[in-house]
Amino acid sequence: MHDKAKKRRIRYGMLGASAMTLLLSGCGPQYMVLDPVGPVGREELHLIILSVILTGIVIIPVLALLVFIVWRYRDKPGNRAPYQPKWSESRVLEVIWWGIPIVIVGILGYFTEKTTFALVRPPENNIAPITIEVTSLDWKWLFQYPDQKIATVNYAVIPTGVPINFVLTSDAPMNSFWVPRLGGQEYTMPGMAMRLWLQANQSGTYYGHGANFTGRGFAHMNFNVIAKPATQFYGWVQRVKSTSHPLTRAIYAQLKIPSVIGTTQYSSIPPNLFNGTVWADGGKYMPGMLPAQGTGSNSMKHNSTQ
Amino acid sequence: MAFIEYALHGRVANEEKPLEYQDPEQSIKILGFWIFLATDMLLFGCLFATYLVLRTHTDGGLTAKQLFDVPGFATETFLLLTSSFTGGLATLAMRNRNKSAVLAWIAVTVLLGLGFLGFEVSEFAANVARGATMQRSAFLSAFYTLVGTHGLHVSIGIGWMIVTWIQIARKGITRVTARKLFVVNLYWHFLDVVWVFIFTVVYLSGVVM
Amino acid sequence: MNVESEKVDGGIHPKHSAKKYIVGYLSSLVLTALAYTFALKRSFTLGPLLIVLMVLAGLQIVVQLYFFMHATEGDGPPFHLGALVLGLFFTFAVALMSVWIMGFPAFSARVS
Amino acid sequence: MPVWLTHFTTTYLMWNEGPMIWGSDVLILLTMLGIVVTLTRLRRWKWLWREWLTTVDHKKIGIMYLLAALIMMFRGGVDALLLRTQLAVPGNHFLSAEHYDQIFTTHGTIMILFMAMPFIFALFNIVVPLQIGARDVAFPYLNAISFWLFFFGAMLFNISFVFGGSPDAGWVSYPPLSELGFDFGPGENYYLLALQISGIGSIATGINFLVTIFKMRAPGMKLMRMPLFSWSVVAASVVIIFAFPALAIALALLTLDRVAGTHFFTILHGGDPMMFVNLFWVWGHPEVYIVILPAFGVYSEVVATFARKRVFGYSSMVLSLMLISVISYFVWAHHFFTMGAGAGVNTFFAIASMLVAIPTGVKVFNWLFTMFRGRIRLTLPMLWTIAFVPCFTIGGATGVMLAAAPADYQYHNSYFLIAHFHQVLIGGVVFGMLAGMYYWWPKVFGFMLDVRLGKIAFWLFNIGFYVCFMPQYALGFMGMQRRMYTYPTDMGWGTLNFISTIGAYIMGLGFLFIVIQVLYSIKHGERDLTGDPWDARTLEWSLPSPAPHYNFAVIPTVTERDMWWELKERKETDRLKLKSDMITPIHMPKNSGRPFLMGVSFFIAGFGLVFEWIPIAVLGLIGILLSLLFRAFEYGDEHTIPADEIRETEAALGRL
Repeated sequence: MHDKAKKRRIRYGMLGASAMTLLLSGCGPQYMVLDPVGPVGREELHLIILSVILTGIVIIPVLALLVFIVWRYRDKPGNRAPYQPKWSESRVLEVIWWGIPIVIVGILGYFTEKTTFALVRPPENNIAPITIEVTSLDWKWLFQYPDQKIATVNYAVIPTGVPINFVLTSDAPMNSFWVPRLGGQEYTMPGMAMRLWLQANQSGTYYGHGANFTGRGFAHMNFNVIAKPATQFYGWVQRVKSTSHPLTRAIYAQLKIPSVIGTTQYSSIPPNLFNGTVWADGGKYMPGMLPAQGTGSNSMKHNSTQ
Repeated sequence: MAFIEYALHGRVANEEKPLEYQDPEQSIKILGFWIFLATDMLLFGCLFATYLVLRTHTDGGLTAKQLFDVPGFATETFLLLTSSFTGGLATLAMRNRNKSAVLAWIAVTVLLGLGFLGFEVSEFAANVARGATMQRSAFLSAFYTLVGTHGLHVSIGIGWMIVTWIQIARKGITRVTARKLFVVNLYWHFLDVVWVFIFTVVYLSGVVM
Repeated sequence: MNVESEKVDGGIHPKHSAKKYIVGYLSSLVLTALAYTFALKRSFTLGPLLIVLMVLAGLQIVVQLYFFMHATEGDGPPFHLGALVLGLFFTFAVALMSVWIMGFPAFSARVS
Repeated sequence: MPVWLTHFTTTYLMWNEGPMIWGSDVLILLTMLGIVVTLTRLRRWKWLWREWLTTVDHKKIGIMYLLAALIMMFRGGVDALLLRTQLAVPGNHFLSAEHYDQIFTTHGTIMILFMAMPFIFALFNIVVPLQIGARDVAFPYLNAISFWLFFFGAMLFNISFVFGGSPDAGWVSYPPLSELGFDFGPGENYYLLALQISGIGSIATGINFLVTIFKMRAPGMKLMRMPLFSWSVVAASVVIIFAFPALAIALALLTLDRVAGTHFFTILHGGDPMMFVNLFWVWGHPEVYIVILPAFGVYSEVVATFARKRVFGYSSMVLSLMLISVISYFVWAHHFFTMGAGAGVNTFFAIASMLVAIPTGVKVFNWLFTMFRGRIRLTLPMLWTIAFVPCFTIGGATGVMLAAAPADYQYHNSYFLIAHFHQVLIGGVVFGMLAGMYYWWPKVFGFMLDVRLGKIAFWLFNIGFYVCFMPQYALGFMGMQRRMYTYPTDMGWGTLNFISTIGAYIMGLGFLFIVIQVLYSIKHGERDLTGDPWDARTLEWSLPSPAPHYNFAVIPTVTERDMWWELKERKETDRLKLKSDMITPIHMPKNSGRPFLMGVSFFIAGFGLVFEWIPIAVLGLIGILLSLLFRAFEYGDEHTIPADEIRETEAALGRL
């Protein structure tokens, strides 16, 4: 009887452990965060796993102790467990449970610091990155490729194995740019141009979505990031250049009007559209934004200052 | 007297202490007010934070340097510092049980406060005449809100002083009116402290930067 | 005992002197004058000047608290001083840390 | 129909918005009508005014807070079920995007500000004066004002649903989404003004209880002899008085933007939307500690009582409360790690956030070791406390995971985050408040709550909780964002969402059982004649249940921690026994109608400002000013209870 219960407990324990491993190793691409395809997401996953293990050091004893104590010291006639109503101090015990969390926080804090600073830098140093300027609009995403001089709406194509320098802003309520399988998100904010390094080492189509609520159409603000080998990527750029219409300021003004639309691409982009937008929406007050980036004839009329 | 004294187990009034603290109920109210001041300090702290962040966001409008008029805010500072002093003299007179001096010093304080407000209003009016309205830029929104909130506090302080004046005139100096006077003066000195930071952080820094 | 109706003016009581107030007033005037002089004459370069101005303002707090607000007096333990110190600490923390956060210290690195 | 009426019904009553609004309109009208008719038929108007609306008695104010909190829990819970119903299956059309947005906004706002806050204030009011041996709080009149400001703030917020439209920019209401350019409706104004009004009340409550505890403890009750619940109130009050001003400023500046045309947080003219986010969380993060700290206090009381054992490590319990309240002030930026303020900022706030886990973890171990070598009775308050430990520990652990800034990039605004904060806020705060409610219920009302119904409620609520929120962690890893009113089929989120919705309904059922339990027990509950039904430890249990109006006929002199328990152990309870000649007349604060009228004035002023109907706003402001003026000239706001009356009361209670 007792033996059986014990066996069952062990079996459940093993089941739990394997479930945990399965969860952490990523049970398929559905669990996007646990199944990263690039170095940034992988680094974040490592931190996630580390934090699970470290917090587990506290959680598991707490749960075990709770079950044990509540069972052993329950108020039942004939319970012969010791009863010491005045026992309420123990220097040794207190040192243990002030100490262990301090050590855990120390370790996790150290790795947090390391990863935080690492993610500010490009994931690979010896490959020239590609810059993509992302603007969140109501309720769509505009991707501009300043070097390739093309633009897309609601999808982006990137080369595999190349660090992507996403520069993020918003020309509408703030949103958050998140492609879970590539890595963590960052806010897109009016008047700011924030940088987010991501990289895909594997071809595929990756789900992305705005993560910060922006109103009625927010639920439909999804986009795909399509990773392709570099050669195919450049082929795609050429195709866009030769088959699409240019993005004009008039079209941009149209895009700014709140609506939910599908995907499009544009063969060219107006000069300084991105920087001008950031500058006019408040970028001029940010350190490091150069006046030349947005002023002059390129700045949009509705954003002019007087 | 009050239920609080009984709650405090009949601790009797202590003649050794300054008048406003002699009665336990009154000293509890004074402590409550001190804590309120700590809260109010945070309120101003947040306004200062906002001002500091938006200080340069002038949107092509007038900047701090162009806007501030040194003799103007120097006069305001002098008036407010002096009123803080005369307010203190009212407390002193209260502790010396000199009712007519109390009334006189409160009146002087109120007049100085009104003078301060007068200068501030005319400063704001002059700014607005130059096109520097609250709606013009984030800097101006933050400036008017910070300085205006202080001005609003001063106005409330003036009204409160008047109400206290009436009560002391009618009731004389009792432990209750002594506490009321002490508390309104705490408020008044606190506003002086806030002003010191306004002229340091807003005006002087604005002029030198 | 009914404090509400009891008048306490007149009678014998220790006489408080105006000395403290006059000292307080004069020191606040001096501190202010110093601040204005330093600022308008640009006695220091900008950074140190701002620090000096803040120190002078800090001294003004002490002057008001000690000479006018009688912060050291009171009934029972000085809970009010605790509240004030904590309040000042949080006030400066909020203001300075907001400036730190909202200054986006990493921003310039990110745009270049 | 005349044009003005059509205009009125469409603009303000929103009659073209469909059956949900019509239903609510009718329901609210019927409820109001029902209340009026019942009160009139029972001739209870005068009673209502005299006994409740004008009361300054902390016990009655506590009861009103409790009632309000439970009603708001119902409202917020209905919101939650509507949200979960919409999300049960992919591509659902149960709610429109607009309604979904409004409902999640009101759900969050109500649960934090109009459910959790009044719930903790209910316990503050009910427990603190009794526990520290005082007859009332330091400022009873101000206490009444606080309640009515909360109440009318909550009313203002709640009428938005049927008059003019609810706010829909989320409970955090980030600009520029909440600015005029993107949000024209009055809903956002409702949010700003209702929170402002109740926030003023909260600050006053914080000051009030700090002074009460500092100044009104019974003789001999040194701070280090104080029960831990009162200590938790100190900690929470400290956080309240230093955090709420930030909310007041954030709301005021956004209100100025919307009403006066300023540019604090707008996109153009130099406004900086992120400054609102910054200010909001300067308040927002301490706010969660404001609501959790009193819950910690409750657990400490409950654990010691039902393990029949001294609290383990009293001093480190106090130290950790204080540490939490100070550190909680330096973690706010972890709500916007992804704002990219820089690696330095993120690292600082990440580590500060993790630091909070240290004192919190210490508390958990101390609770466990309070039970160790005790005798644990599984009463309702204890059940909720035991259930709290695993729930909160896991929630706290996911909190530490979230604090690791780079990992947060992957959790932020996903369902992982949703699951985390519901786990700490439900597993921590709601469990704690319910434990507190069950624990002090007999003290407040004089009767016990039915155990069988309570246990059903407990199990339903707990099982429902895990069924509802565990899948949401997984959904977060699957990349599901918060605040999406619908999601496509091909994401594979359907099954887990459906399970989660089932869990939500089980929790709803659990709440229903709590209501049934209360209603049933009013009639059938066992009366508490001893005043000490739990064989408890602290001073409030030495009083009859419910305590008389003046609490203590004679204020006891405290000689040790847990004095009531120690006296019982040593069979010395006679030391607290009254003798006829010890009783002297007691002065108590007089009732006043002004706090209520002041609340009404605030409501009118707020309502006027919502629609920018300036004459109405001015009318309200005049009302506020008049109440302040009348108060300034008020002398003699106390009345005396003669000694004989006290003797009679005590004799009737069998105490003399």
